[in-house]
Amino acid sequence: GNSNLGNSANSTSLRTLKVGYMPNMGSASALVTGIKMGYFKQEGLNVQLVQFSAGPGEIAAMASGNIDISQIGNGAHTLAAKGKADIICLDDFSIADEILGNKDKGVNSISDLRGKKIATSLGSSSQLILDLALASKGMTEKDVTVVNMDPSSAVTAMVSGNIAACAIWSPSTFIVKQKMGNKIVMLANDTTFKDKVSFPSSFVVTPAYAQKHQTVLVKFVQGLYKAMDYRAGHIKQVADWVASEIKQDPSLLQQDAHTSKWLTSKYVFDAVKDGTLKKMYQNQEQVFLQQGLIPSSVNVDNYVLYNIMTRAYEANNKA
Amino acid sequence: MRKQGKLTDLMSHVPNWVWLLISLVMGFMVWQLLADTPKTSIVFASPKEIVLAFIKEEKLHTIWTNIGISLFRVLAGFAIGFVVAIPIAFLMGWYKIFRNLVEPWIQFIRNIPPIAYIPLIIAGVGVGERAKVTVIFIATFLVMVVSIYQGVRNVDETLIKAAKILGANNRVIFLKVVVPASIPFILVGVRLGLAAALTTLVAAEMTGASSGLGMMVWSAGQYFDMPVVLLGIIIIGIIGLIFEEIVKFLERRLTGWQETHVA
Amino acid sequence: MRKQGKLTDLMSHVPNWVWLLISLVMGFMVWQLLADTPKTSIVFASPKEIVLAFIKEEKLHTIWTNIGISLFRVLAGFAIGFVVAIPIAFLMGWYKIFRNLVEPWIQFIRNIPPIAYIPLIIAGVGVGERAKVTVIFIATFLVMVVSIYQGVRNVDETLIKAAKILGANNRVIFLKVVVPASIPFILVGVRLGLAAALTTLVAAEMTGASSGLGMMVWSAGQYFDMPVVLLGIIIIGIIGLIFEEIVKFLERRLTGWQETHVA
Amino acid sequence: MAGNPCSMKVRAKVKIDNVKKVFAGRNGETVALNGVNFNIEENEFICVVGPSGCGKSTLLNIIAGLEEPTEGKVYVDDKEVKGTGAERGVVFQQYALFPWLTVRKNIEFGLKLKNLRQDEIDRITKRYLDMVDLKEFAESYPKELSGGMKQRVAIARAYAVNPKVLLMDEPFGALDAQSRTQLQSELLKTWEEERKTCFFITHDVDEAIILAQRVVIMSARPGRVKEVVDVDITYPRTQETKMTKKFLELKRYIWGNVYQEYLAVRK
Amino acid sequence: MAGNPCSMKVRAKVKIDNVKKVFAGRNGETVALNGVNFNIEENEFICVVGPSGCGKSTLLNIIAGLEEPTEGKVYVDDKEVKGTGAERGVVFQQYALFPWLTVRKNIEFGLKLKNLRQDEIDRITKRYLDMVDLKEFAESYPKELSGGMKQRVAIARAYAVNPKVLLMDEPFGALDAQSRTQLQSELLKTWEEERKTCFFITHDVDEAIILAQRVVIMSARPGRVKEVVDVDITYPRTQETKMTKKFLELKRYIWGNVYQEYLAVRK
Ligand SMILES: Nc1ncnc2c1ncn2[C@@H]1O[C@H](COP(=O)(O)OP(=O)(O)OP(=O)(O)O)[C@@H](O)[C@H]1O
Ligand SMILES: Nc1ncnc2c1ncn2[C@@H]1O[C@H](COP(=O)(O)OP(=O)(O)OP(=O)(O)O)[C@@H](O)[C@H]1O
Ligand SMILES: [Mg+2]
Ligand SMILES: [Mg+2]
Repeated sequence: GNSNLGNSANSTSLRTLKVGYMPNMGSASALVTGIKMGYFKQEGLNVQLVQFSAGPGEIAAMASGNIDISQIGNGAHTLAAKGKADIICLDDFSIADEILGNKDKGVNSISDLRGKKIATSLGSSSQLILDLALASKGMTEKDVTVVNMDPSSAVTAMVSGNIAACAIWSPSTFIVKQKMGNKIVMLANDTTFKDKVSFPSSFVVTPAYAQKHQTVLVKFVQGLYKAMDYRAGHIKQVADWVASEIKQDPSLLQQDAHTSKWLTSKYVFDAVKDGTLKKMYQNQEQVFLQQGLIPSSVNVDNYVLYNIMTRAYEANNKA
Repeated sequence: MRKQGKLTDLMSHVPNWVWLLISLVMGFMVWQLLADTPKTSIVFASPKEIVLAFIKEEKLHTIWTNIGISLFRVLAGFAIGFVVAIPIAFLMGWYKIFRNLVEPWIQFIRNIPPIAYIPLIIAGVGVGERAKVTVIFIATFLVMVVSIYQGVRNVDETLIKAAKILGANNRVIFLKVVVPASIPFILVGVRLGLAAALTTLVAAEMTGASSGLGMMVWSAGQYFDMPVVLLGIIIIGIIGLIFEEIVKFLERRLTGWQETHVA
Repeated sequence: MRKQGKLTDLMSHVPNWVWLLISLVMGFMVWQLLADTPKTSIVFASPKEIVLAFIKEEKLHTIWTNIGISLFRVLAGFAIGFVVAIPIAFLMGWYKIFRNLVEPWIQFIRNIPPIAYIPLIIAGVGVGERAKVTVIFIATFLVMVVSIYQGVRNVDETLIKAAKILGANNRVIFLKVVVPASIPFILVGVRLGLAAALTTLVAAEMTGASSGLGMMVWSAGQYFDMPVVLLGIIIIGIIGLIFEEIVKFLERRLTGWQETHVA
Repeated sequence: MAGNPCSMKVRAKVKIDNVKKVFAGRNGETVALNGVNFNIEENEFICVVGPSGCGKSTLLNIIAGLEEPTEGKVYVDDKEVKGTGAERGVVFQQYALFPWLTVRKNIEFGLKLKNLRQDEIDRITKRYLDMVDLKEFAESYPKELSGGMKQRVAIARAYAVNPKVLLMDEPFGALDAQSRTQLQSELLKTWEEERKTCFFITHDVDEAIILAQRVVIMSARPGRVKEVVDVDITYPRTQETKMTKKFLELKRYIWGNVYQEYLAVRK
Repeated sequence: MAGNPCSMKVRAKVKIDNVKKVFAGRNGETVALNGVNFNIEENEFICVVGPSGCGKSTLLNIIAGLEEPTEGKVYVDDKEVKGTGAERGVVFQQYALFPWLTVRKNIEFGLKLKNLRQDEIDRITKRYLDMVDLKEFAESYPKELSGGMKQRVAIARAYAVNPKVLLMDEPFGALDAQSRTQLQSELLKTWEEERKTCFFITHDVDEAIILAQRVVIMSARPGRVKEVVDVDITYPRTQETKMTKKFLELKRYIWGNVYQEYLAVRK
């Protein structure tokens, strides 16, 4: 019966949903596409975007009821594992993180990192990749000097030769490559370790909200699915839309378009059905546990709302 | 002015704006130098690039909107901070109990990086304009209350006695004696308060803004768009200079009575 | 102390530490309340969680290292800022030419968010300890120079005259008259300078730190590890309170001569 | 008008009851006053003389309610003094002008607090500006005045609010001999008309005798009342009174008395 | 010792040459001094009297080098005055003590700048603490002193550095009659011994005559020199001198003269 409602929605008043996001392709693309293409309207939803520059603010806004739904990156999934948020849909996988070395400083391979000064943003997925890369050559952070920096600061530090390598993410990675050209060697990125970790970004709500607004959330995910499917085929166009939404140079976002693995609704549905989704979130939780970010292991079924993802897919494909 | 040698005597007759000009020219020269030095050129866009960034048509309108909205946030936060700081500082100076209860918290909070309490503000007042104004309010209030409180404590006891003798109650003493006598400290508070408002702008606009100068600087920084970052910094700096001129104007009006040794 | 009613008279005999205690208890209650309210509990870890975060063995050692290194950065940056601010403020107050050349830049720079000039610092002084100390130095210097300059301008002309008559040269006038006469303003500068040092700590430790409180708060924030974030904030706040006690102690020693109406 | 004080029902306007004042400084305590007892009768003009640092200003501050006695009490109209009151006006030894107000605004300060009509305020201000000869400087700030001019503003400001009891701390100290004479006459005339209770500190024995009904001689620190001398010279008094035999006798007596105190200070 | 001034080679120590001073206030200009001309001879003691606000303090500030004349010049030892100089000491009308220094430290301030040995400093400080009777208060801060005590500290501070020319602005204004007499005698004695050039502002005609070789009478604003009266009373002078016929004559003459000025101010 969902489709009826969806089709008639443009005539009646729309239900407003406020969604928090951050101004980059990975976070904004599906939402912006859904709005541009009218997919949310079709489901009777008026999605309003609220921009945040950092995750903590987004989560606080959601918890206090100022926004309904958040699009979150890898780090914020700790909250889900702590029972403070429920995942309603997987959006994409980030492949933005890279470890870049400066050949002039004698870094040509991962082994060369020993004893070198490496900038990363502590607590980021890039740091995780760095740790994995070091581990692959039998090192830990103790064998190098890891210094904390914002990716944009790391650009300056690389270019001015203050550090030998950095583990950062886009768009700063592009800028380093662009400024330093063939001095730079890419040592590892997210895909290098994709069997060990993946960095999903997801849509989450508070558990209380999930309880109360099941049907609305299903409709939201329906719109989202359509947007994801469109995005998968029109990434260049989507990048331009995002650029105008966040008032940024479109060429930068075109580069950003290659920093995520864009998923389709079918992929998500299949992943739910065959258990890969569960496995992926379990892997993520294991990493959190190893890092001491969550006190104990919890069942991911407690915070991943498979039924919303399946119901939405079924509703879309019935019509 | 102090008595000085011949040369300095001559120089002191050069009008102020000439010095400002010299100062500006020197600044431009340093800037161009930084933009030409390989080591720093990466962060220092040249003046030309910035002008280009400014006149890029599509941005022109955005920039004015950004300036407008940020100015509103800064002024609103500052104004509330000022209006609250004055009576709080007074009560702290006047009533020991109030001071004992309030002071530790003011001292505690004023050391916390704004960036750290942003989630709390969002949880408390949401993500609308109120959140941004609140962040700026807190930052400016804390700076102003510290300096105005020192001013209140420093008021010459005899003047308060004189006012009491003439029949002034606490309200009158506060408004007609403590406030005017604390003007120099209030001016320090206002200056630093305005500076705090502007330096907190980036943090304030991290509470879910999609426009504003702080946001502009921050997101351009994410994409290493240095001309826009510097453009934003220069605009913020110029706003600061304009504020300073206003403060100076008020200062001249308010402290004409003062015996000072500076010209 | 002002004359007050019976009740307040009675209350003014309660020793200071009792008020501090009451103030603390009130603070704890508000905190526990926030931790228990669903709306805010997500950002407010309960006191218990924080204590747990603190005593987690593996962290214990790290925390002390973090405190140590951050304290060093804060104190070094502040000390340099102080030592530089005093003569600069004096020269600004004394020599018009110097003021005209320097003032616009101080006013310009003091409005720039620290986070915005971090790339510049990295380009200029690299990623070592010097970078962190420099960020804190800039922040504290700007705050202190503004308030000390106001103090220098405010020195009673007659006292300078008296010193001159007794044979003092500019150096003596500065050290023996201007500095002691500006103590209240210097205290405002020191208070706000220390606060600026602590609030800039996070920004300073973004210039490539591998330890420190600011870094700890920031990286815990990346993972919403709120107990650690709050723990960091509380430690920074407590450091601030300790600084304040030191400043108060100095204040009592330095301003015993002053006629003030506050007990 | 210049009635004999004995014909009036005399009652204590101000009662100073065993007042002691100790200041706790960094270098031990200073006993400024000890066991001070005397009354100021209604409508009486009392002058206080005594060596520098003997506690005159301290006593005045206590009567004004600006300082609390360490021991003892002060009553005004049989009510214990607790803080300041509009019925007691003060001219401070060190002027205490508001530096951010012009001469006119300084004088108006107290008047504005009495909710008078503006034309009333203007009239009173004008009158006292005239009295102290500062019409031309009405719009000047204190920093633009000479020492004597500042003191005259302080006098005008205290007079303007018309308190019932006037407490004056060496009000004519910084004045040239002529302004001083002029203001003495002014004060005498006003007092003879209004019989305002006055407590007047001076270091000029002539001034004390010409003004006062009784002169209180204070002893060196710790300040006590050494002697109270009745000045039985009838009003109206003028500057010529200073030449009378009575006056000169009193002068010699008081001077000698104070001089002993002074020698006591010198040890 | 008490030689006749005529027997010495007299030369102008301080030459005041057509000095004019205009203050630009918010409410127009005030002409404080206009066409002031006179010399202070070497070793001479000059007293200045004149109505309040006539420019006495302004003139003193100009001689001290603390203010610049709008027109005209001042020479000390034939050198034009440009700024302050260690040879000219000043006692300010409003004390100008350093509030953050104790009485002792205030007095030592100028001595320390002269690179004296500490025991020398101690000796001098003790001497002047004694002179002004403040031994007991050596470690007190100015806020803990009475008005007269503050003034005595200011006097001791100026004396201690032993300048060649002493400029004093109503230095005894806040003192009780006894301290005043004592310090007058002290000053007279020192002057008779050392013949330090003195420029002394007072509003007490008696004081002017007992101290000065010449009394400068200034006219009402704008201040001019109205008359310079020679005081031909030989030294040593004592308090008894005040009873001599010569003294009383001079007193009447100067008083009358100043009184005219005073009436001029009153219009
Ligand atoms: N705030 C204070 N702290 C400590 N001692 C004080 C304070 N105020 C006054 N005193 C002391 O109390 C004594 C009396 O001072 P007071 O000002 O009453 O003297 P006074 O009689 O008015 O003298 P003068 O004629 O010089 O003005 C002095 O010895 C002084 O040192
Ligand atoms: N800073 C100033 N600005 C403007 N006017 C001033 C200033 N200082 C003094 N005057 C004016 O100059 C005149 C002379 O002042 P001065 O202080 O020299 O008088 P004085 O003779 O010392 O008087 P007194 O005996 O009252 O101390 C006064 O009319 C005063 O108003
Ligand atoms: Mg006194
Ligand atoms: Mg004078």
